[in-house]
This record gives sequence, structure tokens and C-alpha cells, in this order.
Amino acid sequence: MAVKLVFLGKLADLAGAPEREAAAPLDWGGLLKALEPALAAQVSSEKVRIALNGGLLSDKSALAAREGDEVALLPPVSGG
Amino acid sequence: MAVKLVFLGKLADLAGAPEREAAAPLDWGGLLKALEPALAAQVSSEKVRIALNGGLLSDKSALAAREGDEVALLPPVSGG
Amino acid sequence: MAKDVRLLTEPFVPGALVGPFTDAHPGLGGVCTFVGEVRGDDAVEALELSHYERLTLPGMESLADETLARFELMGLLIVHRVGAMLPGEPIVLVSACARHRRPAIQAVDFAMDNLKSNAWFWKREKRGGEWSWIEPRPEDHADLARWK
Amino acid sequence: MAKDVRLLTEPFVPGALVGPFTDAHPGLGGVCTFVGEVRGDDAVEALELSHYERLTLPGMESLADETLARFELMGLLIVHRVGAMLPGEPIVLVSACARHRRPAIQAVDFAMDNLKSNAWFWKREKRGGEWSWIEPRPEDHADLARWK
Repeated sequence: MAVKLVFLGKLADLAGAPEREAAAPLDWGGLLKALEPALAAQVSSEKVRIALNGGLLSDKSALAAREGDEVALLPPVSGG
Repeated sequence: MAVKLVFLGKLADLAGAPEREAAAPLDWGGLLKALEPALAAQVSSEKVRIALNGGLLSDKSALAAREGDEVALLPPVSGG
Repeated sequence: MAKDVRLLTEPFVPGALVGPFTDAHPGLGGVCTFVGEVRGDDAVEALELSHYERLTLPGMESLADETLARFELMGLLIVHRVGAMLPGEPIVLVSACARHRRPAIQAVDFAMDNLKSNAWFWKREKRGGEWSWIEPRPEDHADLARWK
Repeated sequence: MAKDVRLLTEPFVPGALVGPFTDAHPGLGGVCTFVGEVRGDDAVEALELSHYERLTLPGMESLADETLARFELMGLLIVHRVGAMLPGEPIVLVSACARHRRPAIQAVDFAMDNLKSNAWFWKREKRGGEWSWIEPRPEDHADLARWK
């Protein structure tokens, strides 16, 4: 198993798919390396938040995902 | 024909009926004389307003109703 | 801007009025509706609402005009029951549709505050077999004062 | 205090939800309901709302809890569509019932302000065959700030 990445909103467009896998374990540096440069730049933006298994990270650089974990990349919401 | 008096809310209870007739012409003094003392006292209260043919009188003592007119005696509203 | 104001002497079903009202305004962004019912608490057995033909409906019409002038609406529906009602029956319905949600919600709030303390209705309720007349609650006047 | 929060993937009829919700709360004084629809203006051809399973529904549940804690309600219903929608289709419904009208109206106002700028939805719309992502309007953030 690996780490599942979930892309929401316009990040899904940029990634070309709503989900993909990355090698475990995965930390913040590893995540940025696993993404294409344009996507990594977006994900680095202050406005993009990260959730690990449904829990929002207050500091995304502290990401530490293991096998089977789900990492969601969340751009600013549009609201309902 | 005469002047039609219309009693609303608790004034209808006090009058014993929602409507009655009074002799025309009818002014403020005549109205008070045409009503039983308890009813006249209520009608004199600041809180009771008078409408002549559906138009509210800003000064009810200026009442001047003629034959065929309708005089409504309006206690404070309860609201909807 | 469609205005629809009605006094009803028979029970009504809110959805049967709001559905067609909403459908009549294609392109709307939202519709806000308030329905008031006769509360069954405090041993209220029945409620009777009387009105004065020559003032009540014209008063509601002018409240509707004022509401339409004050908020950016596409349509406004104001319906009020009169006569004898039982607990659980709808007594008042205000529905406002608009391109944006806040005018719709505010219009309903404004119209209800006015109806509750200003409209030409006289209400009495029966408890333990006895009828008594009702005056607006002090809160109703305070609510209305917010719009001054 | 009944709480009912739903994410729907298919079109819904507001009256079919509000009727049973109201009937489930005998003794209520009033029910306020807001229904938002997909606006058909500005040449919008379609709207697509995506959500994130693990955040969106829990987020709506906690908004419902906060609304129930903040206003004196008997019940609260929050329904949101996700997926692809056409102009004229209902997208959101908030309905609050209470013994008194003001908490019901205010609860709807509060929940809608939160949903519009805070909820975990990503929205894109199609105009002239092109999709584009939407961010909340500045007014939506201003509306929300009223409750701070």
C-alpha cells in the first residue's frame, strides 16, 4: 500500500485526476517532490490546506503520512 | 339610513354585538352619548382609535359622520 | 416585482402556496419563507382572529409595498388566516424571493415584525373554556423598533 | 432538539422535506426556511459542486450543532446538493423551527452565512461551454463577520 492523495477543486484539474498514490512514508518535503512543479507551487501556497485522514493540519509542513493514510489537498472553498 | 358603528376586539364584547346603528349626523359628543357609559369610557381612552369609512382619524374628537357612513371603533391591535 | 397578499378564512397548506410562488419566479437565487402556527402549549384550546375589512387588507398591502421598496426582491407573498383556528394550524405565511439570499431573509424578518405588532388584527384565545383578548408582547414592539 | 443534516446527490423538492420536518415538531410556533437555487442568469449553463467526504458532512454537522447551541430551536434541517446541477434546481435548504419566530429566522440567517463562505464545497460553473472555479464573494465573508 501507499499514501492516497486526494485533490479538491482546481487542484484536481491541475493534477489531471481527483486522486493518485504516492510512496509511503510521506512528509511535507516528499509531497512537494512527488508533485509536478506547478502543482507543488499551488500546494505550497498559504491558501491551500492539508487534511490527514480527515483531520486538518494546523501546520502542513508537519505532515507525516504512513501507508494507507489519506492526504487531502484543499484549495480555498467556494462555499455552498 | 343611519350611521353604522363597528366594534372591534374587546369593544365588540362590551357592546354585545359587532355592529349597531346610530342616528345621523354623528359627532364625537353624539357618539359618546349614544354608547353605554362603560363603552363610552373605553372609547374615550387614548388607546382606542376611530376610522371613518376606512380612514383613520388623527383626531377622533373631530368625528363628523353622515347618513350611510361607517364608524369603526378600534382598540389596540393584537397583531398577527 | 410580484406582490401577492391574501386574507384566508379557511386552513391553508404552506407548501401548496410556496411551490407555485417559487415557480412563478424563474431565475431566483433564493426564497425565504416563515410560517407561523397556532401554538398548542399553555392549554390553548382555540384562537380567533378578527379583522376589519376596510383596514386589514389595505394595511397588509401597504406593508407589502414598503417591504418591496426596502429590499431587493423579485416577489413577496403574505398570507394571513382570520377566523377560528386550532393549535397546529398555520396562521401566517411570509415568503420572499430574490436574486440574493440576504434581502430575502431580511424581508421576511421585517414583514413578520410588522405583522406581529402592527397589523389590524384582534386576537382572542380560549383556555379552560374561557376566551380572553391578547395584546402584542413587549418583545414584538422591541423587534419592530429594530427597523426604525 | 432534532438535527437532520443531509448531503444529496440527486435533485430534491423542498416542500417534500419541509412538510415532514414541520409535522415532526408539534407545538412549534413557527418555521423559517431558506431554499437556494442555481441562478440561471449570466449565461450559466451548469454548476458542479464537489465535496470531500471526510470533511464536508462532519463540517455541516458541527455547524448544525453550533446553530442549535446558539438559538432556541426545536429542530434544524440542513440539506445540500452535491454533483452536477442545472439552473433552477435547489442547491441548499435550511429550515429551523422554534417556539418563537425570531430564533427560527436568525438561525436560518446564521446557518446560511456559514454555509455560503465556510462549508467544505468547491464549485465550478459552465458558461459558454467553459468551466471555471468559484470563490466566495466578498459579501459572503462580510455577512459571516456579523456573527463574530
